[in-house]
Amino acid sequence: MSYIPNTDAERNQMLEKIGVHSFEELIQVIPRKFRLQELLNLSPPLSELELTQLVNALASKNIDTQKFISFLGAGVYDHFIPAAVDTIVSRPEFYTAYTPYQAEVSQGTLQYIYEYQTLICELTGMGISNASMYDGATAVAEAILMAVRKNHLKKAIISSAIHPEFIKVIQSYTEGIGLELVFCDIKYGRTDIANLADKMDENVSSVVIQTPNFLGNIEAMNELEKVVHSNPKTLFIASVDPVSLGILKPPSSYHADIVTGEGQALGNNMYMGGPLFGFFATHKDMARLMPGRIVGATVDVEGNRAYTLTLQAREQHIRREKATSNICSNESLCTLAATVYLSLLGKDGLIEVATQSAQKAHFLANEIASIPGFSLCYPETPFFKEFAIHCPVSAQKVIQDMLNKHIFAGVDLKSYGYDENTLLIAVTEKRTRAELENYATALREMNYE
Amino acid sequence: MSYIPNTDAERNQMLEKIGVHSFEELIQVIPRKFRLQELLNLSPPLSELELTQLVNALASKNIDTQKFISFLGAGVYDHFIPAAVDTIVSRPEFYTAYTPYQAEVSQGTLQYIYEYQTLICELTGMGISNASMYDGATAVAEAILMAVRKNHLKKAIISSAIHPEFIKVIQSYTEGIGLELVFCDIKYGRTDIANLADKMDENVSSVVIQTPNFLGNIEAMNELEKVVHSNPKTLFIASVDPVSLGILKPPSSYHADIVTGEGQALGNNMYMGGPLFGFFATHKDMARLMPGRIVGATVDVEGNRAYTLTLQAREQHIRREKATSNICSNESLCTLAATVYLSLLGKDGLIEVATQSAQKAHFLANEIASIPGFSLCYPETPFFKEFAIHCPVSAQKVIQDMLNKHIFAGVDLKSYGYDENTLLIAVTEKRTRAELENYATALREMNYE
Amino acid sequence: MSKTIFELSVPGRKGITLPPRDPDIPLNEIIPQELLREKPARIPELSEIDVMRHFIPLSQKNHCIEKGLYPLGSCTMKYNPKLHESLVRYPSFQNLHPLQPESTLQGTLQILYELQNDLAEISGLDKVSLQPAAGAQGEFTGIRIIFAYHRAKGNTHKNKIIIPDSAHGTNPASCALVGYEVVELKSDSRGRCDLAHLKSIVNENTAGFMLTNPNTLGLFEDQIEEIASIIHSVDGLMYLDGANLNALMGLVKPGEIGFDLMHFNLHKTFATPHGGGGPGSGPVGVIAKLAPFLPVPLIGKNEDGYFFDYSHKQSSIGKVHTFYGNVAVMLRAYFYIITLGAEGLRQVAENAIINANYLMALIKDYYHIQYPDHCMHEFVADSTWQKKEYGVSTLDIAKRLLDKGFHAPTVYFPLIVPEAMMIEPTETESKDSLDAFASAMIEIAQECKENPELLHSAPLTTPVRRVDDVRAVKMLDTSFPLED
Amino acid sequence: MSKTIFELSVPGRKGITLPPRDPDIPLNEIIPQELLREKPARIPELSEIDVMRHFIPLSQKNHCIEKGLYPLGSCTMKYNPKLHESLVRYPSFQNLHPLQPESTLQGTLQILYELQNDLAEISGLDKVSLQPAAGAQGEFTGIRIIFAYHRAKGNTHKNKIIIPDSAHGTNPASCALVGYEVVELKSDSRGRCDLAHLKSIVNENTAGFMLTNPNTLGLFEDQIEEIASIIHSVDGLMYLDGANLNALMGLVKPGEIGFDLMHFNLHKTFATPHGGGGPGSGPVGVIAKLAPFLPVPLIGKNEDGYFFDYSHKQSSIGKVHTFYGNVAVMLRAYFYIITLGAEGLRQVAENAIINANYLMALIKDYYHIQYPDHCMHEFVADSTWQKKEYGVSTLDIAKRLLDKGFHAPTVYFPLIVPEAMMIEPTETESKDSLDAFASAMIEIAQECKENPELLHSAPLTTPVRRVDDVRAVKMLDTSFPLED
Repeated sequence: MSYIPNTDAERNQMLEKIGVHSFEELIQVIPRKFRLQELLNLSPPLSELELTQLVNALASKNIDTQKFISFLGAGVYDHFIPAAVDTIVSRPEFYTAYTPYQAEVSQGTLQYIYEYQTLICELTGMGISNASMYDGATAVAEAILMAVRKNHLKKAIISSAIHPEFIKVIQSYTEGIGLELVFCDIKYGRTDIANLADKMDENVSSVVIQTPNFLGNIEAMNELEKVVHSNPKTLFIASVDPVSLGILKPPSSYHADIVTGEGQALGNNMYMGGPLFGFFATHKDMARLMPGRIVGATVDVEGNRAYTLTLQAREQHIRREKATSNICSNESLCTLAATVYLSLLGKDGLIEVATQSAQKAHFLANEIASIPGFSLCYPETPFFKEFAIHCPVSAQKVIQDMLNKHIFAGVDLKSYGYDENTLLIAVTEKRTRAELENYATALREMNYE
Repeated sequence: MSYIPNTDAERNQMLEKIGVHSFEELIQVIPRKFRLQELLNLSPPLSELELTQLVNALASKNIDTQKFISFLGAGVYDHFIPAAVDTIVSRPEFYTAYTPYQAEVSQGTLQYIYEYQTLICELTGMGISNASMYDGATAVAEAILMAVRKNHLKKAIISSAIHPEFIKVIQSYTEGIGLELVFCDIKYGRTDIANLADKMDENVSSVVIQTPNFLGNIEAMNELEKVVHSNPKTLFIASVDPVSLGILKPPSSYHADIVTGEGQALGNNMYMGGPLFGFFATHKDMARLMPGRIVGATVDVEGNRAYTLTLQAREQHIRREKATSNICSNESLCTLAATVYLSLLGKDGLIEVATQSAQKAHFLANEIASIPGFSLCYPETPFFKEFAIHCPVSAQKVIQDMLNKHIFAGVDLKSYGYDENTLLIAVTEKRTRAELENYATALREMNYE
Repeated sequence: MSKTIFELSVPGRKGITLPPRDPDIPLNEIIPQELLREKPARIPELSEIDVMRHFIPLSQKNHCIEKGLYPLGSCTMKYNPKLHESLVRYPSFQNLHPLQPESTLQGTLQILYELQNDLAEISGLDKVSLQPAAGAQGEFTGIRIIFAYHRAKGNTHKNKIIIPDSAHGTNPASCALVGYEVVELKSDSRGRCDLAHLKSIVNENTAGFMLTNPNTLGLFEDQIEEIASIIHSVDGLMYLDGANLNALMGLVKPGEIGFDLMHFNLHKTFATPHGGGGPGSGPVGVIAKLAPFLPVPLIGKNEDGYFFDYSHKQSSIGKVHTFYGNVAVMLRAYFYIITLGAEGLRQVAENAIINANYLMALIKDYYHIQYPDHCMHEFVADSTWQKKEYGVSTLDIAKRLLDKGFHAPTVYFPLIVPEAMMIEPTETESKDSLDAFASAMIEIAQECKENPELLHSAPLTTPVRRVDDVRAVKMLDTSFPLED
Repeated sequence: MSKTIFELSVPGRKGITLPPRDPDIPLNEIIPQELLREKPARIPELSEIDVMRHFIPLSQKNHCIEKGLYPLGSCTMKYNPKLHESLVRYPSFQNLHPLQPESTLQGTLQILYELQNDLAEISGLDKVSLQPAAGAQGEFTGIRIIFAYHRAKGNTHKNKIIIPDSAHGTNPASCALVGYEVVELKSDSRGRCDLAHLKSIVNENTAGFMLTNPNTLGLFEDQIEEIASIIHSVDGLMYLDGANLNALMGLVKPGEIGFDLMHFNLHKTFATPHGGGGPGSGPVGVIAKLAPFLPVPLIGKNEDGYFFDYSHKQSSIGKVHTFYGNVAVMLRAYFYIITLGAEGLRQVAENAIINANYLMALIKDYYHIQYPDHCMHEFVADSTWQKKEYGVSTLDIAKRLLDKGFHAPTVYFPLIVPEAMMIEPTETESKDSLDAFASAMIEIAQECKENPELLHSAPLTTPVRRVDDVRAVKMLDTSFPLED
């Protein structure tokens, strides 16, 4: 199936109009020795029926989270997604559209981005949101770069409790420009405030804290902020779980300067980790320093409300090497999913998702803590929907044993530099009480002790 | 999830505007003793998440034809359906629309029905098609009734080789009005022409022949027609597989007067047998006798081409007990699927589907006939994509044994009055050569002999 | 306007390719040449992008629930939940053949079994067949059951069914299809059955009575007990046209107020989509003594699981569908019932009734309402004031509503109300939506005064302007003229 | 215009319900009160029908591929096959967590492994990472690899990347993000790199050269061999911006004409949808000596199956995405490649080139074309004639095209052509479609003569008229003002 509509007859008519006798005449400009004489070495073409059969076979080699019960998190979460989200997102009018540069025929896209920006502002309490970043990691990396644009300082302090993969991405994004990265210690599963205070100095451009952090724990943002802003030039960058903002204090309340986060949990499928989307919000007076697209409301020549891409002078297609970022394609359709998702949930629905996730996580944590040999890593530290446990055997063994019971038990933290017996468990509102109890029972019956 | 938008506050405002204090005041007119005092005895309401979980569990109790390889036919066929069909059919603009009575805001529906009617006319060679009937069975039953309206004769001859379920529906539809049904014998798997000639007389309103018939065999329509039209008043009713018309002679070529058939094979999923749709076409001069809706092209007040429901004076909502049928809702969305399907296939595609189905069916028939103990029931009779075999053991046993090999082997014809060793096997273009060979190998390895 | 797919065809284009032929046997070696088509059918040739660029813009020319109110009386155009569309597309539902072994169909069979029971509970009847493919076929099936019942009793003289003059057109048509003579019952000044007239026409030839309740005026037939008693006194059967069941769910059980059988419209009451005119589904419910006549098979349950139950096939009226009816529609109805539960279904009825009364209250000063009692889920206004004063007809008003983004009500029905506009908002419309519709109606009433010409020329903003129906009949252009 | 979702909100409405809380533990017993939000976020409250009635009509205000031609130069707006959308939604793809055991991800891993290999084969490069989430991130990743390569070699003095003046804006922006200084290369009178200028700016500080080929004028850089030789002579690396790979597939392998690394745009070349601005996917391919620097993990294969390969993590630049990039986009690209095969991909390039040249031939008498050679997959026309004679700008012409049902070309780019209109039809447009677009362009050329005022006031028929961008900047209204 080639998806090329033109027939050979049409092709010949077109070549005639062009004034050539063959296609080859059109590419004479390509040096002959560079022109491929043979076909590419790819598998033979498939009809749609054959493709379907092949994909059925391949898909059956995956075991997904509808088949096995999942307690995996670490940045990507198995929240319930109303079917109505895909009804909207799967409309060709949305998904085959281009970036809305021609505002007059892109009001659909522009308006939902404006609505998305409003939702992000409301969740975070910030003054302005952009139209999205690639993911939570690049969002926070770009926040660090933005802070440098603001204060021209050359050091960033990163809490060691943020997502380890975020750290790797931050390193990729900041190494070239020579930014110094300083890491702040963890204590009781949260950023060590005293250690942060020790590391603060006049050269700190920004401090990055994630809450809930990688371990699921809720950071003491109020206290941290006081330390950060002990240097009035230093920007306080928060990376937050948007679902948590249904019940947790908004970043504006603790005076965050830039708020970022991973948005997947808002109505987007996991897809083995992508697409994700990063959200990015800040104070309105820093709008011109922001990376990424921004939609603004305006009017058309008849005075009717209309939307358009605005502040484009910051962007790469105008400003080239002086742009605030190189980002061009972002994750627009994912923000549409988030906008539809939040519209369906509404005020109470988001609270409910956050509340039930927290309730169920705490219920499971209690159950597990009561199993001989198991304990919570940070029993005194508040957490949201995810928590780390200490197992009597390696997390890897627990994961494998639970897999045999058709449960994805959690994330093994060994590769992230934690003790090999540490398991990170995430619980969303989708997990039923029976599933939680089954989890605990299964662990108990392992009789590791 | 109630899908009721109004909140309690709005409900109260509305009751106030109505001028009542409570909902109960609105239904005072219902005698008190008839008003239910208790809730209905139904299972408790489910959230969307719970419904999804329940349906996942129920769906897993089915074994579908993607899991087991299907050779089932008998009126419903497992042809390949391009994904693009559902892209169109799943658009709310099509599936949540009502019957297109208000033409000005229903041109989408009206135009596709007009296109569908054209496709049916072209496939069958007839002059006019309606907008659909419920299924192939009711289409042929209504054809018989239409013949009576035409010639006022009170006897119909039905080939015993038509689908047995069609016969049951014909009986339901004709019993009340006292039509005499006469059944014509089968010989070599086809309608016995001599027997038909014996039964023909001046009172025969119509003769019904299906081709390919229930046994998959292609009827000798040219010869049959001569017998039917030996009475010039008698109408020749054909029920045909639309896919077969990709390669078989159109009913107009053998002077059919009314052409009906089951349309599911044209781009509609099987869904355990419904929705199906019946198509119905006839000579244009009999348009006013037709059952069902018809779309016609016309113009609007500005002279632009437009479509509308036409000849409505035949229909129940205008003509009431004198209507040509009681049909109101038909199977509109199924005809949209058929229209999109045929548009994608095109001229060559339909030929290809028909040809490959026939080729693969004949290949399998040959393979099976070479297995000791197995034989074709009608080795001398031409068939299209379906054929009956004689097994050395009961068809039921073969079906059960093949089920263990994850194959739906075919339809047991015992309950339809055939020998218990008779198995009806259908093959579509979806079956791969490997699947056909596996089928034969599996049968052979049963070693029934 | 859009070109047809035939005008877009280009020889050689393909919207799909199949795998190579394997085996590739020459056709005329397997099918005699004289049976083969000589000239290919002129199916249009388009690429996939051509097909999309045809049908997607075409779809946008339709009104649909997602664009705005669809106040069609008796049609119950409620919102169709999107989750149901997603669930019904599970491969394990879509790809089932009707003749698979029952052991491989247990999920779907369980759903149908439970749906049978739920409909029985909702209706207060004893047994339900899901087989009829639409409401009118449900009526036909029900009347066939009445026929079978009387024949079984030897009541061969019973050849008449009584139907009120306010009834849907399908009712008399369905009776005629079964071979019954229809006797029309008048409505009284309250918009209900005229009891005196009923008594005068009931006799030993009366096979049954077919009633819509609430009736098409949106009024509850409050004399139902007496009506049933009259009909039952001559061994007639009481048939309920279930088109308006939306008003009764959880409030009243038809089986408890005198009805012996009824049909359900799953595509009205139970939120399955109308599909631009189908597929619907019209299950039939009956009291115990009529159960032997239901179509075969029903869905049964025993220790081995769920099965197709043909046990009453000797007494059954037989079949009305090749297989088991419109299963995909039934699945959606089941999802709906199980999502709402008893309290939810009652809320549906309550809110449908409140919405209708609210809307009536909003517009009653602007349009004549012949029966201004509190209504159930719908009411009938009319344009007699506008017609008389300004020469504006219901058709004009209906077309003008299209300009304002709404669908028109059901018009010129019921027949007993001149210039009728039968309005049913359903419970899925919000107060805002009703307010907006009422505003449009009131604006139009004003326009009738100020600019009747505008009304005659409406609609002005729709994809096409007012369509010439007369010409359509005269020309009878029902298929595109293909050329070679 | 449409209200925003915030204006449609009604307190208490719900678009979804969750199961009852179980367990139901008071929140402040599990999370300290002082961490809890005091005032709920003002997420709008709508029912499902409200949400549908908002977003479905909103969608209809967009242009999209299914409505008509999208001739955006360099953006490669080709048709997105519908089957891919259906396959990618299989639950077994959608519901995979990135940290599941590899044994449970074998289907998706196999696809990604094969996609890596297919992209390597198409590009003639040795190794591919799929991780970058978009084209610009692919560029960033590629430039980071150049940086890492030179650092590993101790080439600390190399701090400059050369980029032609016709390049996409992302190129210099990506270099800046890595910390490179950008040196701009002039184009010559043939619209290609000015070799003399190149020689004058290349020196030991040159870390690499970033080229789009075919370039943004749609012209093949036919001096590529000499360019590569100049750059390689100073140990610079040749980077290909793969935005225009659609013109080369199956015709030329970038790795064989001197490029050391490149990025791919799966959402351009491989028919994955643009999504209104993403998600895209920007894999990076490199020659063997650069492979150690690719992001981790790659997808590997051994006797146990497919796995995440971190074996080069010491030399790797690290990560550019939290997990593995935009997997759902990759799946679609794999479906595309495997459906088309080698012959199909070559046909894509051929037809893209033929379509562009045909369109150029149709309009070249009506619009000035600065570089009128045969083009590859796109060409640049301009409105200098219209501007000079009638005062009509490219912007006016672009807006007028919207009135005629087409999207506008990429305008005012490349920067080296005044009043540029960069036109890329792609291979999925049919001759009819190109003819229609050309007719519209020619009509507009006529309108410029006859009625320039019409052009200034265009568009006239779009959902909104010409939008005031200046006001948008001035007001900076970027979120709806919520009230309590």
